[in-house]
Amino acid sequence: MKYRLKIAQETADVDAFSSGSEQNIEFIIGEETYHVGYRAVSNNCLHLVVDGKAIEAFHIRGGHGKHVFVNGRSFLVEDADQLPLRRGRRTGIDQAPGDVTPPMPSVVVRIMVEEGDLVKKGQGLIVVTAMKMETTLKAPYNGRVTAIKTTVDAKVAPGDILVEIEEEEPENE
Amino acid sequence: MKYRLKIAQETADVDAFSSGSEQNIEFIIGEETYHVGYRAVSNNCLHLVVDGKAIEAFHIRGGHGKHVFVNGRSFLVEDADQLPLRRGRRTGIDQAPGDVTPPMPSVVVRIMVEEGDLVKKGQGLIVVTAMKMETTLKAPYNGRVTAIKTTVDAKVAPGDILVEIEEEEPENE
Amino acid sequence: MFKKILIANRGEIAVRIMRTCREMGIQTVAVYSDADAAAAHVLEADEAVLLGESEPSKSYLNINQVIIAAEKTGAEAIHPGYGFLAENPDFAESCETSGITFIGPPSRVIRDLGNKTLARTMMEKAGVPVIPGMLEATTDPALLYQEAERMGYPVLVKAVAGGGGKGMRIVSEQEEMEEACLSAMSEAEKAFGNGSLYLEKCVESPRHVEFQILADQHGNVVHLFERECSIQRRHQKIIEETPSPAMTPSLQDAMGNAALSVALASGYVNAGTVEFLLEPSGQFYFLEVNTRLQVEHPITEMTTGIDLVRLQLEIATGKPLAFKQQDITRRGHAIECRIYAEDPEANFFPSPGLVLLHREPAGPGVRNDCGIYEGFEVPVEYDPILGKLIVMAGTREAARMRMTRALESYVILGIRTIIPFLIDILKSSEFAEGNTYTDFIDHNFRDWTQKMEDADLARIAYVVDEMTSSAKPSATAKERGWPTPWETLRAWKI
Amino acid sequence: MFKKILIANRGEIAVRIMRTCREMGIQTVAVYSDADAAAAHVLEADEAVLLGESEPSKSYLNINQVIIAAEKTGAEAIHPGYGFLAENPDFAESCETSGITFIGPPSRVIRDLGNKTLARTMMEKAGVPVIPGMLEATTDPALLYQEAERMGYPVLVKAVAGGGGKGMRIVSEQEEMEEACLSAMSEAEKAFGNGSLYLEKCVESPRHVEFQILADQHGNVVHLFERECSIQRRHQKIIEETPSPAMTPSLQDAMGNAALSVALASGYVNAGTVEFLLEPSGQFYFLEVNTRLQVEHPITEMTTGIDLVRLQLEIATGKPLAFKQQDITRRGHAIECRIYAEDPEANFFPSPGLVLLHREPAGPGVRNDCGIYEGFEVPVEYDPILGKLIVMAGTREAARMRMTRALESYVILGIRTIIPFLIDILKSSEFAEGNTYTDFIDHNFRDWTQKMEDADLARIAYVVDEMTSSAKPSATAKERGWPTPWETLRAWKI
Repeated sequence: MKYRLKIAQETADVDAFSSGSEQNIEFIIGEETYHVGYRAVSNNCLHLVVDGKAIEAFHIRGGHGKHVFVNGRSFLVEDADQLPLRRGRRTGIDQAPGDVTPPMPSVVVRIMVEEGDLVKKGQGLIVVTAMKMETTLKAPYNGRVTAIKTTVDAKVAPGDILVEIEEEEPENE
Repeated sequence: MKYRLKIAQETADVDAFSSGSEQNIEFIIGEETYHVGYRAVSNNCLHLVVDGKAIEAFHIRGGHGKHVFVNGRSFLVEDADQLPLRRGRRTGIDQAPGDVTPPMPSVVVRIMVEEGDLVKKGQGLIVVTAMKMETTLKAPYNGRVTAIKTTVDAKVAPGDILVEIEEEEPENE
Repeated sequence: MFKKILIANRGEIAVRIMRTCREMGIQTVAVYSDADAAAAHVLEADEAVLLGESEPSKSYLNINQVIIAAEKTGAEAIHPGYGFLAENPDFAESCETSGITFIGPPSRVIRDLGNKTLARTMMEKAGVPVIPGMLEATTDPALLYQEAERMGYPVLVKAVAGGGGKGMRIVSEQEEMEEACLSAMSEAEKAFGNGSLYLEKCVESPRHVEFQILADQHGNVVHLFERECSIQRRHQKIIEETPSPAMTPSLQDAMGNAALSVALASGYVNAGTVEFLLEPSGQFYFLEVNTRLQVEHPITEMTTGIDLVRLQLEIATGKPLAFKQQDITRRGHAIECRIYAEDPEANFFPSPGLVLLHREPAGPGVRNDCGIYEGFEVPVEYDPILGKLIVMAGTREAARMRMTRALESYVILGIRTIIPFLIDILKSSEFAEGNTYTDFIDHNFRDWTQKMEDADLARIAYVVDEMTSSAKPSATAKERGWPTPWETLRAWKI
Repeated sequence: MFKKILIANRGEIAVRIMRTCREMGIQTVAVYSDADAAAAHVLEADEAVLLGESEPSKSYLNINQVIIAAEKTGAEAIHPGYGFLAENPDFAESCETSGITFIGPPSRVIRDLGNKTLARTMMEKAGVPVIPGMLEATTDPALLYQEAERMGYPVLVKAVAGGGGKGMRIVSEQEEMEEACLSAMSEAEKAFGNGSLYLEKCVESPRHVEFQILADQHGNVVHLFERECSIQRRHQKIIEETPSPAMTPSLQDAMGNAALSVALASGYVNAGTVEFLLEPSGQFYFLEVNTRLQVEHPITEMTTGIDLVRLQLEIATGKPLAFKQQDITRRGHAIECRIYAEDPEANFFPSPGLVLLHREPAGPGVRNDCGIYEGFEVPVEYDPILGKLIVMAGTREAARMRMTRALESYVILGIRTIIPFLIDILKSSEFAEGNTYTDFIDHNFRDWTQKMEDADLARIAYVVDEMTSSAKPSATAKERGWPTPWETLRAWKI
């Protein structure tokens, strides 16, 4: 079986070979090879023995993939071949340079710029709040505000573009 | 809605009336009336407010009914109208006078009588073991052993008749 | 003792208070908002009263509604927990005038100590050392800029009515001052209904060390030793421990006595916490008094063996303290980690939503004060604290290892939490060595990112589940009868 | 310290030992039988080795297989837990000869103390009071009848290799003697491979009080105070507590010193427990030494703050005890309830099967040492102990209330447990008053039946679920991908 599995921004090719015996699978992920024994403990729990070391993995479907817990960490694992071609990504603030979009569902508290304003990279544009915590969304590059697409008290979610900025000196044109 | 619900040996008539408002039901069980508010917290958990007092009830289907937990106690609740007419009941040793049957899955350790023996009420007939605990199944009445239907080391379960005894002086004949 | 009390709070702290009530034979009344109809504290209570809409001002901060709920249910007393109305003197006063016992200090004491500048003046008089700073709060930004210039940067902007880092900003240079003041004012106005700010000189590399105090209605005052709460992010404590790695017997005496002076100077009654900053030199400064049960109270409970909520209730009924200072002993070492619903991979932005899977750590010396359960939707309206994981062991090192094990076995899927960040802190040599200062995170974990070593293991688990799930269909949230996370975030547009 | 150890046990005690190992950075190897491939201790370990078939003699009691597993995985030491091979001197000796550290006393000590009549003689010599009884064990029923006649009924039939009530019978009159001896012999033969029995005079209305001892390899011996384990059913402890309600300072000194004498007389090393019977008069008698970690060790851990497993490991590596008798203090009151899979409505017959739903109690001072999880099938082959619920609080009464709350919030559905029986004991005035004697159950709860007061609430829950389940189909065990209980009880005919 072949998969392309994406975690955060990293997509890796995964090849899984049933290695004859019933409860064993050999995995090749990128350059690494893993020998894996397994047992489904319950619908949401696997007992894996990976190269001799036992781990308990928990998993459940959600969003566009599966949430998987191993060794104290949880990951959203997505099948890259089944993802919509382009969609609003859940990213850190620096990672989607053109978008001024909130990282989580939140409420707009304050809009600090107006249409036509010149803004500098890193300048605060909009303050949003969720769970009593305020976060300032900042300008991703120097530019001019061409549109403000939200209002104070609006409920906004990741993927919503709140401010459009025309880059002043685009590097790739 | 009407139900006849059996717990242990007690069957009660249950009438449930939706009392207009959405999350409220009036119950009449036997002579008692209960005003019940409810919310399904999850698939296996209900938050009930019974006559003003909140309780958390857990439930899951199993066997011939639903296991229900309230106030630290669990009950097997069965719909008396849907029960098979006659079946091996899970009962205490004294409650099924004619049957010499184990209360739980277990293994026969020792058979202390032979066919043809006269036995007295309370006399030990067979010792079974489960989870490293031995229990002696005793004669339900004075009588004569007409058949021994098991062997040492046999795995036996509730409902299996292990010894047949012909009552010596049956009361109802 | 009371027959029935109302808990004017939600989540883990309301559950924790109710547990002690049940053990004392006291009936409990929960209050809740629309968003919390199936919250853990509602499930735990004997009765529950709906206060109103999810917005805190329309429910948990609505004094009238809370008082009415108490009167309607016949609750004799109200425990405010922490946050919400816990340090609101008007609320305490409303209880007093309604003949309901407020489980906390008298409204006058809350009012005095809640005014940070008045408290500073009071403590200076009582001989307790305080940090240089403004004695008057203001809503005039110009005055704040001027004071900052005079004091010299870095300065600390603080809300006069503040607490828990709300309305607080460190400002290291002039350019940041304007936005810092505006946003702190807005936050403080929202959180406490009072946007007044004041400035303090920034103490460099301090530890945050606080003392738990208990005072009865008969003038008896004791402290229950210190808690160190230096590990903070955005001025929010995330890890607390006791004893403080910096503590020495003489320092403990000095700070403990200062804490008792604070209690006596303010006429304190019930449980409270005196916060200090402790410099590497051993010099310490009074910061403020938190006039309520502290989030991190369990580490004191575990090391002293004292149930603080039980004592709060006993003190509120007028019972005198049954022990003196010298009767109180501390044993072992306890650590608490706060479990916040924040995404460590997205700048720690809050992560509300549906808890799809929840497996709690267990074992000797592990306590999880938890306000969520599998299937619960964590609302967007309230603090991101889901609960607190607390451990105790014989030594600091044993407690550190125990906490690491506990964190590594704590499964929460569906929402993001700071658990991986906590694990990395616990495992760091800086934490192991006890080098815990309030700039610990900035200094050691500024550029922290999620470790990806285990990503392949996660991919393996994904595939094994795919390959075995034909026989055993993987239950999705939907199949289990729950709405999906995006459906449950009421009225968000996507 | 060891890098890797093997835990030659299953269930809750194996899990508990592994937790301490993880906190000490020690790798763990689990062993398991066919029935236990997905047992909690297998999931907890770093590695797991299949020993063989489910029958204990073919797996957990198979000395060779266990030693081979340790050698194959490179485990330097073996922790035997309790039960199975824990008190088997041949096993300890096999470890010794294989160069594997046995985490427990030397085989010689286990052998001496395991021979109950030899132990009696040894203790008599050391000046420790013992109960009148036979000094020689026998498999000859005639000799036993004759001794019983001489001593006078009631007598106690005990297995010379026994423990935990196995092979033990109280016989109150001659007529019962034959069956009692035969069944005790068979049970002992099965459980310990030795059917020899001896008799003791029955002490009337005693308390069962035991002392935890610790001895290092350098001759240092301490005790960690007593545990009272009087609440027993069928000679199986079900509730334990510390301190004993009967304890006084002078009695504690006397019994503690006797416990130390026992340790010294036997050349004891590692953790052990000295069991006594305590008469209402204050007279006490040596019963036996359990040469291993005790089921009820957590109540000692909670009140002394000492991790006994950690100390067992340290002692096994030759580390001297870091404290003396006077350094050990006890605080508060702890109670343990054993959670047995037995049906209180069917004469407490064992109740193996699938755990359909499992919600553990939580909160301050609550510890659940648990060997099951939701979806686990409790095997028919092993002891019915699922785990132990332990609480600590400031006073006995607070601990009693805390345990009651914890038991009432412990949800186990699918198999039957003794929880409702435990709740009724905890709530009884006899228990509340501390009138705890070994005949407590017979005296107060002989005719106990399940309270049916809440049956209507259960009916209401049933109906509400039926009425609401159209929108939200109730997941049955089958739908959740599990086999039904009857399918999983391998090869039972029905």
